[in-house]
Amino acid sequence: MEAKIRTRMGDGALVEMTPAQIRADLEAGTLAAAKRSKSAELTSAELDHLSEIFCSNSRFTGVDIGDEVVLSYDGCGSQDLGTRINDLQYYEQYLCADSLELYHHDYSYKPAKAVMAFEQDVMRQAQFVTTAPLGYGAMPDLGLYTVPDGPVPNWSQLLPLGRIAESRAAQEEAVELAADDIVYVADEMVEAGIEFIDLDTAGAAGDADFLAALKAIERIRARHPDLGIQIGMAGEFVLGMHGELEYDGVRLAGLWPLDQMKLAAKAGVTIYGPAINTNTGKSIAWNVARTLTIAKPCCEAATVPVHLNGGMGVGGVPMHVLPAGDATCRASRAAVDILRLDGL
Amino acid sequence: MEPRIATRMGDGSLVEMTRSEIKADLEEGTQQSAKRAKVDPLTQDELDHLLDIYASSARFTAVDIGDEVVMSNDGTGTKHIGNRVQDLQTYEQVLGIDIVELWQIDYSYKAIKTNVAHEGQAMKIAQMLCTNPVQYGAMPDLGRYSKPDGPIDNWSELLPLMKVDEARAAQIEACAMLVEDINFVADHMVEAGADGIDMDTTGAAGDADFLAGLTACRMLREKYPFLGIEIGMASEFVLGMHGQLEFDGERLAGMWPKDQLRMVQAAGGSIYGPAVNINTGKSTAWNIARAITIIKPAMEIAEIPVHVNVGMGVGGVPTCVYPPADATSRASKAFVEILKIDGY
Amino acid sequence: MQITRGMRLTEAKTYVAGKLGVSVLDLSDPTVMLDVRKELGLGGILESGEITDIDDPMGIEAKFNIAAVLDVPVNCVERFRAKAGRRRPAQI
Amino acid sequence: MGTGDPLGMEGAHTQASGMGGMRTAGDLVARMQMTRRMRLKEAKAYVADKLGCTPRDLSDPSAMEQIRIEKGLGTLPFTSSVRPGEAGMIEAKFNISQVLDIPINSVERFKERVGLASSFAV
Repeated sequence: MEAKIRTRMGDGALVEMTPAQIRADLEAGTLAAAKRSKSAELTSAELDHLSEIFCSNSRFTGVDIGDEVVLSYDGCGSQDLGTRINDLQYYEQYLCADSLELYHHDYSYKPAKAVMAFEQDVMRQAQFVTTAPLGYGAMPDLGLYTVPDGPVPNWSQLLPLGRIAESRAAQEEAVELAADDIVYVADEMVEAGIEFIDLDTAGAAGDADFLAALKAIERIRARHPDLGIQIGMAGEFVLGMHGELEYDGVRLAGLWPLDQMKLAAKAGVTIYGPAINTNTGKSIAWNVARTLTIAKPCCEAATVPVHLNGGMGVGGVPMHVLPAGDATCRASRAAVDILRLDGL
Repeated sequence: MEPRIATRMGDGSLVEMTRSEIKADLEEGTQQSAKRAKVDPLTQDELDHLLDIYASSARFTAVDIGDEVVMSNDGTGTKHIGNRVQDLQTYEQVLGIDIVELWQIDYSYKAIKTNVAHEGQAMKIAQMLCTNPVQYGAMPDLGRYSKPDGPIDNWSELLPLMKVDEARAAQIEACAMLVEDINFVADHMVEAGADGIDMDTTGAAGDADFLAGLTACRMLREKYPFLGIEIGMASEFVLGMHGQLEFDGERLAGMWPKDQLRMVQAAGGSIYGPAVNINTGKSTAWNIARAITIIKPAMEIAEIPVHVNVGMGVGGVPTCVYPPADATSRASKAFVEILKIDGY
Repeated sequence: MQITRGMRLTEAKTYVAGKLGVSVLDLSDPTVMLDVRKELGLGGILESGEITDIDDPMGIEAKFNIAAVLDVPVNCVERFRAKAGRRRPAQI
Repeated sequence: MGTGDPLGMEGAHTQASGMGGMRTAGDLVARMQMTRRMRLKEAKAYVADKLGCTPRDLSDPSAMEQIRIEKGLGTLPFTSSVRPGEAGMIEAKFNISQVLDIPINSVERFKERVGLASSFAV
């Protein structure tokens, strides 16, 4: 009888699978992803390497000595213990993060704008007591500009009514409001000493959300040539909530990581973070194979550093608030080994 | 020649006045406000007592031993040193405040709604560590619901265009949303262990803002018989931005403290906080006579505790960020001794 | 169980698993333990009320429940009972 | 109270006319205002009666220190009077709730979460 390996499902549940089953899942995962994102499947040698990583009962695994990458953290700390500055200190000194990010608990640029004077003061203090690169992050979060939270008509209500033109106009209006807010926060934070700005979960509300981020990045780059600008995506595929929006002549709806990266680099980012979602009904072997297949073309063509999103529910990490370390370390190692990533 | 006494103007600047000049300012302050608020001027005894307090060169003054009142503190702490729970502990243990208040930097219920899980967690930790009553506070802040911050047409833009009906409809719509948000936040805070809810600077946007505070207060009282509900006003006079709004059949626009208090009592409030603004061009003696004259009718009918607003720029305390203790302590003593108030 | 009862690891794991109604393997599985701890009120990671809800016990509240579930005295819980119950000890 | 720097605002008011929080019985009187909507005089009389002292003792730190220790109502945990055996923080609120005969929300929630019987219908 074939040995049983303890491994996990995408929802974090511990299951037992045989090495043959794991190998089959890896093959099915890369095939599904290649078909869906129209990219090449992983090679046989790559699948062999993934099999080695996943067909093990070891509680922990890691990359080879010398292959370590840079780890950036969006939103450092839970803000429950001590102060936000303490959070940054713990991340720097205990977790040994390579870069740090201060954030307002209401993690969007719109609410952050309302408290900027206070955020600047905290940033100034934090800069005095930390050594690692320290930035400020939030989400573009286009939805906040719609009724009932904001002034713009709600396209999620207009679309089901077939009011397409109005829904598109609303999204275009929200793009400008969001870009203004992001640029405002970046300007104020540069004054307070940040080393980079992070636009996290970009594209969460679709193509207009991504466009707001790109437009903001372009303006920030023009004003601050040396500022680090990091973008992290919300999902693997830009949803066509508007459908016709373009940046630099490229239609945004339907873009996969390779083209997302090209536009982000064009707009002026210094770090691009693709996000590939986890399927909770499949094993983590399946999910990792899928993630790597989708991210690979982007990593091969990258002109800027790529930090793959490896948080809960993305990058092959289980969709569970307490992601099991055995699963996270496998996803981490697999991505670094196969993709030659710049960071996570 | 009559000796000159060091005293303060409403903007905090130190000036010298003779006892006769201070006496004249007290008389003018009470006469002017009695006329404006259509109430009785202060009696000669009361004016004599105020003259004793104000015509003194002492750096500090205080009530008699045994006459102390309760200190509630809206927006406890500066948030710049340590964390928010430390702020509450410091105010409880170092400053001797009787009721401390947890708050977030964007001090309005709408902003808190999106961040309520984090606020609840902080309240729970604060309740574990504090002995004092800990309430949660923010402003109703009706303006937040109008464009460009919120979804509703901006009545301040409609009114100059003489679109009165539209402006009124917009305020009513905003009022309903605000009541819902106050309830949402309060429900969560009560679940987290809050001793009370503070609606601070109520009426800032006029009668609709006040109506929202009263309506939410009544709903909370029905749900939570034990809950402390404090309503602190934005100013002495409810502005008729709508003009026709009523609570229990009474028109809110144009209400002075006595009627404001009747409404708060009817709505089930635990503590009412009148606010009388400072005239920076007049002396603190003039200002205290005015504030006491305006609040006095409320004190005569009060059935619930009254905590007079005595922060920067209200209640006889100069409009300056470093309120001089000579002026603060005189205002403190004057209200307690003349009006027999219940707290600050 | 190691601290209070001096149990060796295997014995301690078996005891705790028995009290919680789970397998020994589950004890080191965060995916399973999140639900178990929530259900029994044994506390957990806060993450601003997003993982552990404000309704879930935290800190010393959780330790009250841990003492009950594991059937061991927890010193600070016992002291809390004594200090908070000085008016009517029977209540606590 | 209101806006202003802590020394000029809260510091000045607490010295000029404040009851003194848990240094005295300010927090207890405040609870009667919040929970029972009592005015100052009535709230002071109620608390004094429950504590078996005079209303004037309520703002006298010397009198109140003894009473708070005796009844486990919480004291300031610094200076030479550090007493780990004394009730403090939420422990003290359990006792305050009993002594004043009022429900305290956080205490009731605590009891709920650890399965203790409540003395009040909240």
